[in-house]
Amino acid sequence: MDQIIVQILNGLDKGSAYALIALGLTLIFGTLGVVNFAHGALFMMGAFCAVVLSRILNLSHEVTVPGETDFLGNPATKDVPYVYDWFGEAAGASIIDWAVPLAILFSIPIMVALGFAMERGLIKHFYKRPHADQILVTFGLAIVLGEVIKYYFGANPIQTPAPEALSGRVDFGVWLGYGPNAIVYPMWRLVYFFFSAAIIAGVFAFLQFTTFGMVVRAGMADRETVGLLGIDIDKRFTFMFGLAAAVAGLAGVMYAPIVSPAYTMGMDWLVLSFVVVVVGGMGSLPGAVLAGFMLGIIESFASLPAVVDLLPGINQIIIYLVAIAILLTRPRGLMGRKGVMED
Amino acid sequence: MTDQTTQPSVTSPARASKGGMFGLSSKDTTLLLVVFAMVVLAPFILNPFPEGSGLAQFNAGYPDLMQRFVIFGIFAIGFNILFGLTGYLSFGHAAFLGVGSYAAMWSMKLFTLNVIPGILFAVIVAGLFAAAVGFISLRRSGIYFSILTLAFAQMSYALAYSVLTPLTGGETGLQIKNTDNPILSNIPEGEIGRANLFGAQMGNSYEMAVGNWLFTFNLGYYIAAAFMLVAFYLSIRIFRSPFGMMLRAVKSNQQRMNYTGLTPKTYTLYAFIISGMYAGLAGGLMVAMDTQVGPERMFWTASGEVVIMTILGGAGTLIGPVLGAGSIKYMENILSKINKDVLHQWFAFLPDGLEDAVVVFADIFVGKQWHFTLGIVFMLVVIFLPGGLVEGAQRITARFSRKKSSNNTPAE
Amino acid sequence: MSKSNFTRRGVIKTGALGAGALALPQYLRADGHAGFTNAPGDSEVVLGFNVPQTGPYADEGADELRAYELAVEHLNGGGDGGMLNTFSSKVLDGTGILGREVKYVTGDTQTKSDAARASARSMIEKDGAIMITGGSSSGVAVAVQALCQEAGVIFMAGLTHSNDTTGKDRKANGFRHFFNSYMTGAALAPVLAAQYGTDRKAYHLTADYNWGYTTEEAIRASTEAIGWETVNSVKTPLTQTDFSSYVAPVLNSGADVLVLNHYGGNMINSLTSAVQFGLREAQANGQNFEIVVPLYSRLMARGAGANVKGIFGSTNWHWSLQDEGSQAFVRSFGTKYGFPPSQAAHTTYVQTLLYADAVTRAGSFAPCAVAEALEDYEFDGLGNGKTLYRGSDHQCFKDVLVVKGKENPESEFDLLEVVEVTPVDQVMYSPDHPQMGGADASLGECNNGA
Amino acid sequence: MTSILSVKGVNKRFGGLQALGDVNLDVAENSCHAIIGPNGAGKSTLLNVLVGKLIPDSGSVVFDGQSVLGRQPHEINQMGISRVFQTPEIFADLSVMENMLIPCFAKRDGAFKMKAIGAVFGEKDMVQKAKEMLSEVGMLEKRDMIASSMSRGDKRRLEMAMCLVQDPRLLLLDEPTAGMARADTENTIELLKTIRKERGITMAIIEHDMNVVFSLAERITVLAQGTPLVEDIPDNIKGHPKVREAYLGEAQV
Repeated sequence: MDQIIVQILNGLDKGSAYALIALGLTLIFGTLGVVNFAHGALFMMGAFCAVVLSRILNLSHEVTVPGETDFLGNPATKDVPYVYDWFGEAAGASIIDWAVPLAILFSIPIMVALGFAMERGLIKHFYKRPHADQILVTFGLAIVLGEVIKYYFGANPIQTPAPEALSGRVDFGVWLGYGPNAIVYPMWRLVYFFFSAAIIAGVFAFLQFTTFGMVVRAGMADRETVGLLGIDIDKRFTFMFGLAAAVAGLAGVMYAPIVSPAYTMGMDWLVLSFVVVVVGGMGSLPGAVLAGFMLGIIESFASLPAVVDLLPGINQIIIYLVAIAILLTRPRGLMGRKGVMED
Repeated sequence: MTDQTTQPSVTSPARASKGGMFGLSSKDTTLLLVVFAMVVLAPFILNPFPEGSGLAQFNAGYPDLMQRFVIFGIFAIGFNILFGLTGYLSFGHAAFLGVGSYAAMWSMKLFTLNVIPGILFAVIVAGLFAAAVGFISLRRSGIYFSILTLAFAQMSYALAYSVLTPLTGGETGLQIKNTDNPILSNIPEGEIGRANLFGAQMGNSYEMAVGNWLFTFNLGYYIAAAFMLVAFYLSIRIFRSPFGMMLRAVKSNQQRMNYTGLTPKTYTLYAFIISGMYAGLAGGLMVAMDTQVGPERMFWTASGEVVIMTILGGAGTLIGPVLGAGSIKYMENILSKINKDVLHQWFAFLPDGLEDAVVVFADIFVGKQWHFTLGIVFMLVVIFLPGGLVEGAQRITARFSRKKSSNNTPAE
Repeated sequence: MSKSNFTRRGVIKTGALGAGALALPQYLRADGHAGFTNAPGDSEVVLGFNVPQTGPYADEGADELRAYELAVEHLNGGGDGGMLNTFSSKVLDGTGILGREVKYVTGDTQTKSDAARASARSMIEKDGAIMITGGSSSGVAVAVQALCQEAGVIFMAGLTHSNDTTGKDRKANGFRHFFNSYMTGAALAPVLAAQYGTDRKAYHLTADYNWGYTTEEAIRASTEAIGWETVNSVKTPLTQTDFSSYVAPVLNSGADVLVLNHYGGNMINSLTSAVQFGLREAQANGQNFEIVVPLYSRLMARGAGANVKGIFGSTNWHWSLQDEGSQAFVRSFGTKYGFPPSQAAHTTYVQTLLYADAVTRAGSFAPCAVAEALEDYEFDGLGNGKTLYRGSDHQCFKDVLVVKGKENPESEFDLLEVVEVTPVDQVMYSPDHPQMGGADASLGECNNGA
Repeated sequence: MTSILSVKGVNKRFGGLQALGDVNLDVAENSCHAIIGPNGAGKSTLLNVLVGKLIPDSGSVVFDGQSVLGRQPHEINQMGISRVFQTPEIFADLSVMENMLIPCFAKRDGAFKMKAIGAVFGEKDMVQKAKEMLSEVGMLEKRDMIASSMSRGDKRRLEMAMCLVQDPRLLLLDEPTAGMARADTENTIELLKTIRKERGITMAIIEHDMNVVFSLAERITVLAQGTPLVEDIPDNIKGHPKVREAYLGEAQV
């Protein structure tokens, strides 16, 4: 039983990443009707925001260490981060330690700006173009973003740890009435889950309770009518693109301590996030979230040793199997709207 | 080179029935002959620069790349029959290519090293697999269809990489080994068999040196090219046939098809199978030319690549997919080999400081950054040439002939 | 007129060009006197460096390329000569190979066997490369090795650790300097026994592909031989990034050691998950829970950061080694690039030197002659101590380094420390060892091409 | 007169809504039968039942002695029922000629035939047939145009021609003049009259516009709330009190 609870937690964790990415994707083609193959790249950019911030905080100047030599026999030097100079060593160290949470603030303007730039500079010219063209141009963009990251950061994954205070573990079992150490779960993963849940709730609340959100929802349902009402839906859609980019970026920032950022992660996530969105049903935000969590949990269970022993290889294909089963039994995924990208 | 799009201006009865050969209209015949000439003369066309010169780096007239051009051309032509005509975007076509490759490989390992049975076997197995996948996936349309095909392909890849290792060789793939002794080929004990056509090996080449130029005529290439020409010819026939018209009707209006007494799903399924068989043919040829198959051939990026080849060249046009396939394979094989050393050679004539600056800048686009150029090319083409490379070619022709090409509507 | 399987472009490119212009059209005569693929002309010889430049192992590929460029420089007499000065064989004198200047071409394997073969074929068919080397995965190594066998050129493997490369997939034209899964197991087990005792229960997480299989097999065999019990082994997809669902069940499985048969990003992420789940601080069966990473690379250690501290594994070479050869190499590499070389850089550098040396000793570029010169060749001074290139499977036998993550690294390159140098005798095995393909495995005939 | 289409006791519910309640209807061979009724009367539901898009909960629909229930739309078309839509459903990306050829092939080759090699325009008799039909509707010179580039009236005309070229036994028309300008409407009425006269095709028209109905129909069924109210010749329908009652609220038709 405790194993099952742990796997549910793992699934929820994985699922929240799926859900956040799928949410952004759905926002984009629900509102703009654009298939965004660069969305995985946005997630990757978010994760690299965390890397960049931690690099910035670690910016150092060299200090020669007397009496020591480096591997070539030259006098050894030591790097001292500027933040140490400015805030003192203890405070400086803890600022560096909290780089990932700080990157949340750092990433929002960057991701929103990136989203705006993408929409205004590129995507808006593709609203009336066939989906195939949208795929090609956004795929091209995804490659370019990936290569830029590779150029500056290399291809090797970059360890981006969570703050010391949040990298411990929570004895989760005690909360549920188990004995101590029955279910021990990494704290950062719980943080990730609650963070994601908050973002998802925030996006839904925003769409539900603000006038802006209502217009956007109306636009998702019927773009022409809203346009006829004389509302400048385009501007709002630009904003939505920024929002979607920010959501993907935040998902990436917070995911960095869980899976070390590498430039390939954009492509790694691209296909999965599309599967999640489609399983959830095109154009349905709740569907995207539901599918994300569902697939996350199913994937976690499929990797249990007992399951893999029984069906070797099931962990390799489970997501796709489930996707096929759902799409064959429910023509438009879990909660898809009729007529969205069906032709 | 101009291309005939799916637009009707070129299919008026008068022009269609007169003047052509092989049952094609005169315009289609011209296209076929141009393609034929280019394919036959490829060893010359692709090697414009003399050996040893700095620009020889850009020569593509060596067997492996020429083979890849025509093989991926076949793959893209087949994909275009499905996507270009019916509009159904399969995101898992690489699975058929991979399955075809494995089938051909096993035929060579067990049965005979002659490539013909292997290729036939590849086409048949890929066709059957496509029939099964298509039958299920075509229960849905639009992006739901795309994701279903993607799911099947990804499962094929994942299983081939891991649990199916005994059948597929897993990560290391399958090669002909010295322990393989196909029942119909007499391989001396301990020798590694080679793919052949009635004894002639695929690697056989005939080299011709003209001045400083060296041209290679490779048997494998010409065999693959012959298959490609047949595949191309068949695709023209399909485009112009009642079946092809029905496929375009599928893209245009399925509801009307239904109420006209037709079954769009059946037509699409057959298009899917045909296009799967083309993929199988490409897969079989890959094994015939280079006896090796690995599971990455079925990864989603490989499926994505053929989608991109088709769109880049011009979906729904006859020659577009071939152009798209050629340009992507060219970039992959030529750009990636340009390293800093080569750049320094090229720009050695510049003053030192300038040379370094130019090399550093140029290096962003080649060598290990060749993907960057690829991404930029995708974006530029789709932004400025909505109909793909074919539209670019059409614009150039139109400019040269100073003729307003009123009928050259974008290919999509 | 020439009929050939692979072209002899090397000749026309470097030698026959001047005369080539005489007759139009002139049919190139296969340099019948040479009788092998891509026989070089009199002034130049072209080597093909085929490394991953895109994809997850691109950084490793970049380091390999650096080493190749350095090796070429040294062979052509440039730089400080590096390990040429410490190499036990003294036939290389800085005048290229057999008096021909060494040129090279590069290509991108993309860590995909198709792309790697395409790139290698282009080097052979277009650029006239006489030898292909490089790579950062066993799938690519096996695929390219098979190609080189077919084409009749020598393949000097880069970083490939799977038993298969010189095991069941060994080829007469292919050579591997890097160590393999079996050696890792054999070297690691005694150290593990000494550190963690013999009463241990191991849980394996294994990458679900060939290299993972051979590594798990080797580690299981050698740890079970010292008395460990294997309680479970779970295969993880190569494409997995979040390993939480694989790591979570480990703690309550009754195991007290986790073996991560993962490489590259897989290992970085699985180790991160394992640390996050507290395995390093956990107790099981009354002992401290331990993690083992059979194959280490510096890039992996760097990617995993602080998580590797104190974790045991094995490596082919490490720049902190104090022997003359290693020091010479580190010095010239560090001077040129500003940081110490990785094991991938080392093995590719050494392979290039060994090839050049074998050609020189054989007095010929013909692959079969080169192979003969390499077979059962014993050498020293290249950083791994006394080394044997065994003739029966073309595998190098040398000491294996057991390393562990350094507790207090001084720089981003100083992440591993050598715990023990396992002598070569301990990692020896017979060529027909069951893990190596058994009695069926054979090199086949060497192929000169043409 | 024999009836070619016979609907008996058809019921269809959507959730709580009774869309069709016990509908009985007979369309006589070689007649023009109109079905009228206010919005929501069930006209479209009935039409969808006739063409196989909807399956009724109960009742029977017999065409030419064979039940159509449970058959797919394309099978029903192959039985001889063609449908003209409210907004023209044509192959917008194809040329006019190709639009015509597709139904020709469908008629000759059935629901599916693999003819992947011969050229479309090599089929002389098909081309001839399509041309004849096009000239009959006065569109021959537009045969090379892309269908989507034509006026709405031409699209309607094309769709009609596509149905007619199949020589249907029964032509179903769904508000053939909806949204048309006056002149276009008149033209369409003329066209339909000509077709009726010259080809003798049985027609069933669902229509809103009384003007159209009274100038074409030989018999009229009035549908209200899913149930046939009356069925009679046009002259009797005009002044029928029940009809007025049903149309109350949307008087000026």
